[in-house]
Amino acid sequence: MVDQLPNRGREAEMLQSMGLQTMEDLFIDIPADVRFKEELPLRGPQSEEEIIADARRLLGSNVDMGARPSFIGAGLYRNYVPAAVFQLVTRGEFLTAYTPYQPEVSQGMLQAMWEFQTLISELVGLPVANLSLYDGSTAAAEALTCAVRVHNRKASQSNTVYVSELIPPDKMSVMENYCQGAEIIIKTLKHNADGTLDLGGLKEAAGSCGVYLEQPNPLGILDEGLITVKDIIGANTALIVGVQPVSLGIVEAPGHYGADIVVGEGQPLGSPVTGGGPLYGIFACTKPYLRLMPGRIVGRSIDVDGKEAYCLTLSTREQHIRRHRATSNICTNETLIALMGAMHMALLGPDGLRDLAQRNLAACQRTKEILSTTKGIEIVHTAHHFNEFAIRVPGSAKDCLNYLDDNGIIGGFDLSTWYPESKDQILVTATDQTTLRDIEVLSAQLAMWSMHQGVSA
Amino acid sequence: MVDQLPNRGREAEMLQSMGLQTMEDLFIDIPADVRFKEELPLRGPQSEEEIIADARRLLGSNVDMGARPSFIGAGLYRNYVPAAVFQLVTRGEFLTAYTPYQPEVSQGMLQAMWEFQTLISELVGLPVANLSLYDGSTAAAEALTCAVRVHNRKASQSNTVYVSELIPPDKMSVMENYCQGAEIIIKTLKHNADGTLDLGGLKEAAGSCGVYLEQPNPLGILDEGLITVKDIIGANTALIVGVQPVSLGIVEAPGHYGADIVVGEGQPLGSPVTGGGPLYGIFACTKPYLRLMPGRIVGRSIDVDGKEAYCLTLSTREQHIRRHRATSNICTNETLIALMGAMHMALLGPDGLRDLAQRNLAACQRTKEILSTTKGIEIVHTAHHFNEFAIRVPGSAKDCLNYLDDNGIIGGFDLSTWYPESKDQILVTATDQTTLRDIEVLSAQLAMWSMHQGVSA
Amino acid sequence: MSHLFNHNGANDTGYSQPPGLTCVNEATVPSGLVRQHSARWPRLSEPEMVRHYTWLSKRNFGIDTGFYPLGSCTMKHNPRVNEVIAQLPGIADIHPHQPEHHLQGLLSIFYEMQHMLEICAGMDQVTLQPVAGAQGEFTAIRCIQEYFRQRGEDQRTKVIVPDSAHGTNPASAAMCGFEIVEIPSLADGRMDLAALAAVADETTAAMMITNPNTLGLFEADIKEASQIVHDAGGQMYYDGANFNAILGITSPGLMGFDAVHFNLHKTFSQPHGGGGPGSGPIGVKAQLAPFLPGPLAARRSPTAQESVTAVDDYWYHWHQPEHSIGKVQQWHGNAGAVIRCWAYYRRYGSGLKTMSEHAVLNANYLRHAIHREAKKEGVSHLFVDGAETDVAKHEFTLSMQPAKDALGISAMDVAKGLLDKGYMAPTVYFPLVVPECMMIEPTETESKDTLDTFAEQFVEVLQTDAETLHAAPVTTPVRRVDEVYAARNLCLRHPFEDSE
Amino acid sequence: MSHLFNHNGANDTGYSQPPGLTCVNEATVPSGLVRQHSARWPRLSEPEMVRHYTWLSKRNFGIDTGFYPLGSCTMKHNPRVNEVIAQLPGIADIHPHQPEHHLQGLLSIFYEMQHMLEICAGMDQVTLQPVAGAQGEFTAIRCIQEYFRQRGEDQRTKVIVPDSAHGTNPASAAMCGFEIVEIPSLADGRMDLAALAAVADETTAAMMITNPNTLGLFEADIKEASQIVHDAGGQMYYDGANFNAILGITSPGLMGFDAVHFNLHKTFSQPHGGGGPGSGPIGVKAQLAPFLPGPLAARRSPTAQESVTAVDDYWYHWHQPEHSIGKVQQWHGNAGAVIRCWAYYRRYGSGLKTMSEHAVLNANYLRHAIHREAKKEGVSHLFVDGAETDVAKHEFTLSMQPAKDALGISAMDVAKGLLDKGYMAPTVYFPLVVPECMMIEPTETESKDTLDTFAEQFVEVLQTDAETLHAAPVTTPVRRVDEVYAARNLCLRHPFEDSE
Ligand SMILES: Cc1ncc(COP(=O)(O)O)c(C=O)c1O
Ligand SMILES: Cc1ncc(COP(=O)(O)O)c(C=O)c1O
Repeated sequence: MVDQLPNRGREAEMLQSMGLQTMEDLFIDIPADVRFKEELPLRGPQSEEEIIADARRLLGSNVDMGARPSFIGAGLYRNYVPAAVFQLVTRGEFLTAYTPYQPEVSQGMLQAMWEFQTLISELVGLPVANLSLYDGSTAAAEALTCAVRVHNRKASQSNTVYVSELIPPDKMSVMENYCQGAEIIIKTLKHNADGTLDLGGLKEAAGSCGVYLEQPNPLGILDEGLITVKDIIGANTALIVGVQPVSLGIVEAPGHYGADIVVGEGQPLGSPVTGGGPLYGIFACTKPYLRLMPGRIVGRSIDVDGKEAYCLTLSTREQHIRRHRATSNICTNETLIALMGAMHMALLGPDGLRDLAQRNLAACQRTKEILSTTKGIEIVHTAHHFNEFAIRVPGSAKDCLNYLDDNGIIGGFDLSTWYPESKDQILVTATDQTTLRDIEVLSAQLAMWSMHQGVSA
Repeated sequence: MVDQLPNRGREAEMLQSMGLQTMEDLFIDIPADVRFKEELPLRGPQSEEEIIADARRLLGSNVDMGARPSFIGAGLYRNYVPAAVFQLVTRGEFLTAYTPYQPEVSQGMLQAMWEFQTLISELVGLPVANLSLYDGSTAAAEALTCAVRVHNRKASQSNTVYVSELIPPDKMSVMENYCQGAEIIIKTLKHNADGTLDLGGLKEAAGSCGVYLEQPNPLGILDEGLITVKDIIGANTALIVGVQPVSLGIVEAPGHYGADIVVGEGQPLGSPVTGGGPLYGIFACTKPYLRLMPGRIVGRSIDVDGKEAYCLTLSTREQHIRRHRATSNICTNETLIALMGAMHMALLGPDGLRDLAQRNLAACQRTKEILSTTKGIEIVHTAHHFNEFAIRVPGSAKDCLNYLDDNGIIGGFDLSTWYPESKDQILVTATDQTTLRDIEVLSAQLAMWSMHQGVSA
Repeated sequence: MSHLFNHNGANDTGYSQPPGLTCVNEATVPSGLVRQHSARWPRLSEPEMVRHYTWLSKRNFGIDTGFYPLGSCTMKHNPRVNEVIAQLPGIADIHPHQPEHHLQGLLSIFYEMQHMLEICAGMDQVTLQPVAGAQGEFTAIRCIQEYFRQRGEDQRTKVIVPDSAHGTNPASAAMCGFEIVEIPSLADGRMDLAALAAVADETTAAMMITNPNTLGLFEADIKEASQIVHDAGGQMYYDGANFNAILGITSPGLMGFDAVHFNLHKTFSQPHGGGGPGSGPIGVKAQLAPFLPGPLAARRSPTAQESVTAVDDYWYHWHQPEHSIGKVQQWHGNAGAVIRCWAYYRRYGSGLKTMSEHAVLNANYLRHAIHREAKKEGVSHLFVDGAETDVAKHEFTLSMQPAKDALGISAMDVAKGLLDKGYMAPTVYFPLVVPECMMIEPTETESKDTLDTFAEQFVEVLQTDAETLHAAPVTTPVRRVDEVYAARNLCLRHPFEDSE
Repeated sequence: MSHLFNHNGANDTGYSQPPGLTCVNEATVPSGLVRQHSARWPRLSEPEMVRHYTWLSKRNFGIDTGFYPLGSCTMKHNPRVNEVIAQLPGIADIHPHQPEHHLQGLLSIFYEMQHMLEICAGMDQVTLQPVAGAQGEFTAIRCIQEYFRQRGEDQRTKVIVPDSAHGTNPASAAMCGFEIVEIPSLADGRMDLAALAAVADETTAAMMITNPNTLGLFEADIKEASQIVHDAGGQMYYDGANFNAILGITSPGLMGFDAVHFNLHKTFSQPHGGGGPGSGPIGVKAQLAPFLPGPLAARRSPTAQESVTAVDDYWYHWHQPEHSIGKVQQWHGNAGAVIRCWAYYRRYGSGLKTMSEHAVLNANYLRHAIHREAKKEGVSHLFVDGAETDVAKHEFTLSMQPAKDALGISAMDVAKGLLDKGYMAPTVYFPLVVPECMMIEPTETESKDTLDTFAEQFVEVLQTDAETLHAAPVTTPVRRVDEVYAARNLCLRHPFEDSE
């Protein structure tokens, strides 16, 4: 640890120049009765080498998705991130900076985030985007409270929002935690048996503050019905659409079919899954929401010489100015991960994004084709899927996944975790990393599983 | 490959602006009879992802020294290189620069190399160092030709140099290739049975142009006799000492016992073994050799405002000015690896280097202690070793190493590769990465080997 | 200037993808959902992309660039080993929904971090789920809220914060639905116990405070404050942003707190380039533990079968607290950040106290050096300490009000002057209770030389004439940025319209 | 300024090491060899070290920083995937003396690279051992020397080089012991066949030449030249530094060469920051193959036992050429560089031709754009092409002699003016045959926009008054560096004496 403390060995000299004798003298203001009496009961310091060795051993015991055929997604997706992204984001000037409070020496990050805002804005088809929230779930949650702030006064169903019943419970829980303080009532929207939104039931939501839906939805379905939602709920109810950003390479941007706010988990663009974080939350909206939206925003401005310059703007919404009346409590956000997203987007360009989306779609489609002919396996929804879809297996999903795991396959996500009634359903995800061999191995083992379960050819 | 070519898709536009029609028009000056008729018979282009997958598969089939107990060294040594070194050396400004022909925009690398020269100069105890040669072997070879250039006029044995008989044949071969053009005769110096230099025989070398010895010598021995060599050979014969730089944390710098030139393989300071390259050759000397030495040198100067500035200097020795009369043909050298060396040295500081040397020495000593009590194993030389030493095994070294390999151990280096008569000797190397467990495993398997060879307890 | 959106090569992409899978029936999007116009993203080749972001980085100041004394932000050196560890196999490609036996390494690191933080904070249970300090605050206040709801104390609708508190404190409590009661500080910058006693009552859910406080002063009365709040039936919340001053010396637990958040990205050096990512674990006393968001990392002896994949003598598993408030992030928090901070912790281990000692040593030394240099140059009258104290903790405040009054030099002018000297400026105008405040936090990773030079340069800035300072900075990539213009002429994205 | 040797912390080290092994008898150095005074190295903590080298890097120009049109150096973008591959397991910790079955991956990559280079060069056998272009030259000339020795043609003591040759050509041949015969170029910059014919005789061992030549011109008469040399019994050596112009279009083999070196660090993008590392494989025709340095990578069908560790259908092994000259580097060459270049090759594969086409397209376009802009601004009279030609290849030369004569502006002045515009300057004063030469090589990885802007800026420099240009650069970290002062007041290391 000595190597991290430049003044080790200089303590006496420094203390003396202040007229102090010992390190203790620096802590005379801390009463004895709140002092630790002994050294912290923790392990001893380690050198870099020892730490790396331990990390290698511990992390090495985790099972990498890349080390075996893997079909788990359910909100986080392993797309390839080009080498240049990692190498640039770890440049010290980016890595070791903080919030650009002094714009004159932070133009690099500010411009990069302004460009990020533009990239996201173009991606989702809305004029305004902030420079990231914590993740997809908090972005969705903050969209709900934002919608209530904007629409509550005119809403016939005040303090009320509607959320798709398919939303995973973990995400719902985040929404509930974020909504409860403002006493927002969250009602759910039903879906048809084919996995699409029940547009009939949707009428109920008109007059509320907002509606939250996802495209593709949590079952991986591209639901054409969403393009009619805004017409049904009307101008005074916010249409909030949660997206998987990669899909927007080929799927219409929600801003183009009436979304007022678009949120999403940014991770599939630019970042690995990383055990579930750090991620970055996308948040974009139309102009009327601008002054009540959460998060930091960069504006293009000029310096005293009239030269193009960037700075944080609209800070009066934020906690450091507005304190308890702020539009959100967010301070530290996910800029560095958003920067990775920006770099990935910049590298891809529009055609690259389309290719990436197409690769995901094709991999999913191919998986569906093969599993649809796999003994005992049923594709649950006849629908257009983007990169994941539900299958029904003989026996329980849990047992089937365990069986696959025993055979070296991460088979997907047990849908009963989300929907307790779906005991025999697995959400199978394909990405750009899915190979034909992976699919064939999955299919073969699912066939074996079916056989074990007594399904005959 | 498209992603590497910014003007893909703009060919027509660019050609047109030049009044050309097709790419072919750019090659009208190449006669048809020297043209390829067909596409190169090579595999198709691959994407980054595919290349990484292939590299992972191919390189993954190599056996990493770190993945098993490993006692191979013999000139290249696996010391730990701190994380900061890799992350800083890959900064684009360093990584993608070339020789600093324009000093005004290359101050960073120039200063870093000037600092490198200082670090090396201090390390070896000589006033001048260049900013690297290709590797330890070419540095040694160029030291010989340099010594001849400097001393030939006054030498009684003109065109003659003396080299320790222990020098590995691969290194000797490099020396011979570099020396033959100047018609230099290389004679060898004998060693005593205990592995130290035969100081009596050395007298013969007085009057020659130079003497090349290593400390520690190729058998890992720290040979105290070397401190008397300069007295024996006299002022008009260059004493050239090859060093393992890490040893100089605790071993006297050759400049302090009369060396005129110090060379060495820089790799153990700052760089991994990397299959044997890239490495960097250390070359340092006293002032009289300065103007006839090989390689680039940075000098501290001033700019037109009198501000401290750095630039390449003494270029009149070099090929781009002196052409066929240059002191060396070297152009592209190993600056980036030398930079890693400088970074490692800067991080270590004098105490860190001492610790690192001590760790190597202690690991070697511990290995010796344990092997000296291992059944059937004999330590060949009763001597002070730095980080490697020779053992004698029952049967042949080759078979023994194969046996160890079958048991997951890289047991060392078969000394008969260098010294055909040493059929039963293995050079065993320990470094800072050697663990007690490694040594115990080696000892246990050597004991087993001895047993198989009929050595009884 | 390099403009991303000016790159419009005819080239397809800066990342050529492999062909990918083909399918029998061409994969399609429902016709009504086919994207009509592709995003107007730029088209760059890899060489252009690398150069653009390299260029941007060169216009950005980080700790690696120079001294970054941003108060309240603990901008310490980020050890490079952290990045090596984050790139080892077993983290980037780990999915939080993988089964426990796939995640033993991750779980054991989580467990170790929870345990370490519990010890450092003197708390009974830590969760690593919150992804930033503010989210930690929100999470802990939510737990407190549910705790009181369960006890039937619904009347506790208020949260007390000192006026010097960071903005996230009131914002987080308000987001939970609490009313904020702000209490003023004493003239010496410390907490006013009487004011606290006056407002603490049966409507008090919690008090939120940081110690050392935002002025860098240790609140010696903290146990009394805790007593007052506890007597009123409320809970004490510790804002851990200033943990760097006290690790191994004291703990919120010893001071009487019930809940605390950490800013791992500050205290434990997770690089949070440009504003994040962070990690904001919280620790709580036993009464609040059942309400924590789940899951937590837990361990027990392994079964025979489990011991095959166990990383050490334990079997690690997820554990759901009984009355959990649910989740605040959809997964397990910022696992990648936690692992870097684990590496950082391991470097110090039981020696974390040394780290804090050096943080405090450096802060006091710098404060002293600035006064010393100012006296030498005769400009001591241009500033006063933000608070009277013999020893500061890890940071200190200076009020530039005298300079403002005497010469018209504001804290912001001084800040901009420091940019011209090659420094990041200290935090300015926070805390709000100190007029023309500069808040200076050097951290333990700055050398004495750096501190001495900064003190000299700081004083040199004070000796600069007002006009020059108003015009500062002049050596930066751009000069003083017009923030009013930015707000009046909102330009939040590239105006494609103009450029077409 | 950040000075490494001013860092003299009391701190022990910037890298704290683990305790290490202890031994029963304390490990010692012989008493006469114990180091008496430790090296006066600086003492930096990790934070200080990181900041120092970050600071230095910011004072350095690389391709990532901007356009780097350094003629003859092929400063193309270094794809970032190369660095990823070099960091994969299986390369850093590989020892060249490990047994073959530990190195199947390395050997197979070596084999693939040898094979690819053989095809590109039209040669029969390639070795990857030389670690730079100059060493490749030396190695090939050594092989030629031994070839003739073996044939008893010891009288072949001369090597012919054109006067435009790179300095390494004569230097390498001289190092082998050959006498250098320099032949002048024609007025148009091309090789003088008559001059060649006049000198080629039974004393000729080889001719060394590059094609396209150092002026960027393709020598259309190259087969005739080969014929002349071969008729005289000599060997033809191809300097491959300019390979970037011809990959997949023509080859030294087709032109009649017997030996060739590659500069992989140029053509195949091995990053060679600050001057190296490089990789300088050579390829030779069958008659020279037995003399190559060993070992070479070879392959055959695996035995049953071998197939266990084989990476594909082959077993790879080292192979020693029959009459090998021995070694020029102690190990197998710069394996780490070869692997990066392998990654680069794989990106293009059979499409390498496209790469060369774009290199030539860019060079011609830039040449054209400079003339176009110069004409527009009326400064065409200030420079002339270094050689007359309709199409250049991957680079071209301009002579600034007219500017020098008319205005006193030298090539160096223009170069320094370009630094002020944010560019690396082209190569100046090489080749020596062009007066006031600027040698410009844009490479294929620069965009049309970059080329257009450079052309404009180049012409803007030409329009700058001489006085201003003499004073250039003014925007760089230091201004014009006094190289004479450096040579007269040699300061080649930190003068500790002064600072103590
Ligand atoms: C005193 C204090 N409290 C709380 C916070 C909020 O932490 P975070 O930014 O991690 O959300 C900060 C950080 O800026 C702080 O300085
Ligand atoms: C034409 C030419 N030949 C030979 C060389 C020597 O190559 P290297 O620098 O790799 O030794 C160079 C490189 O600078 C060159 O430009």
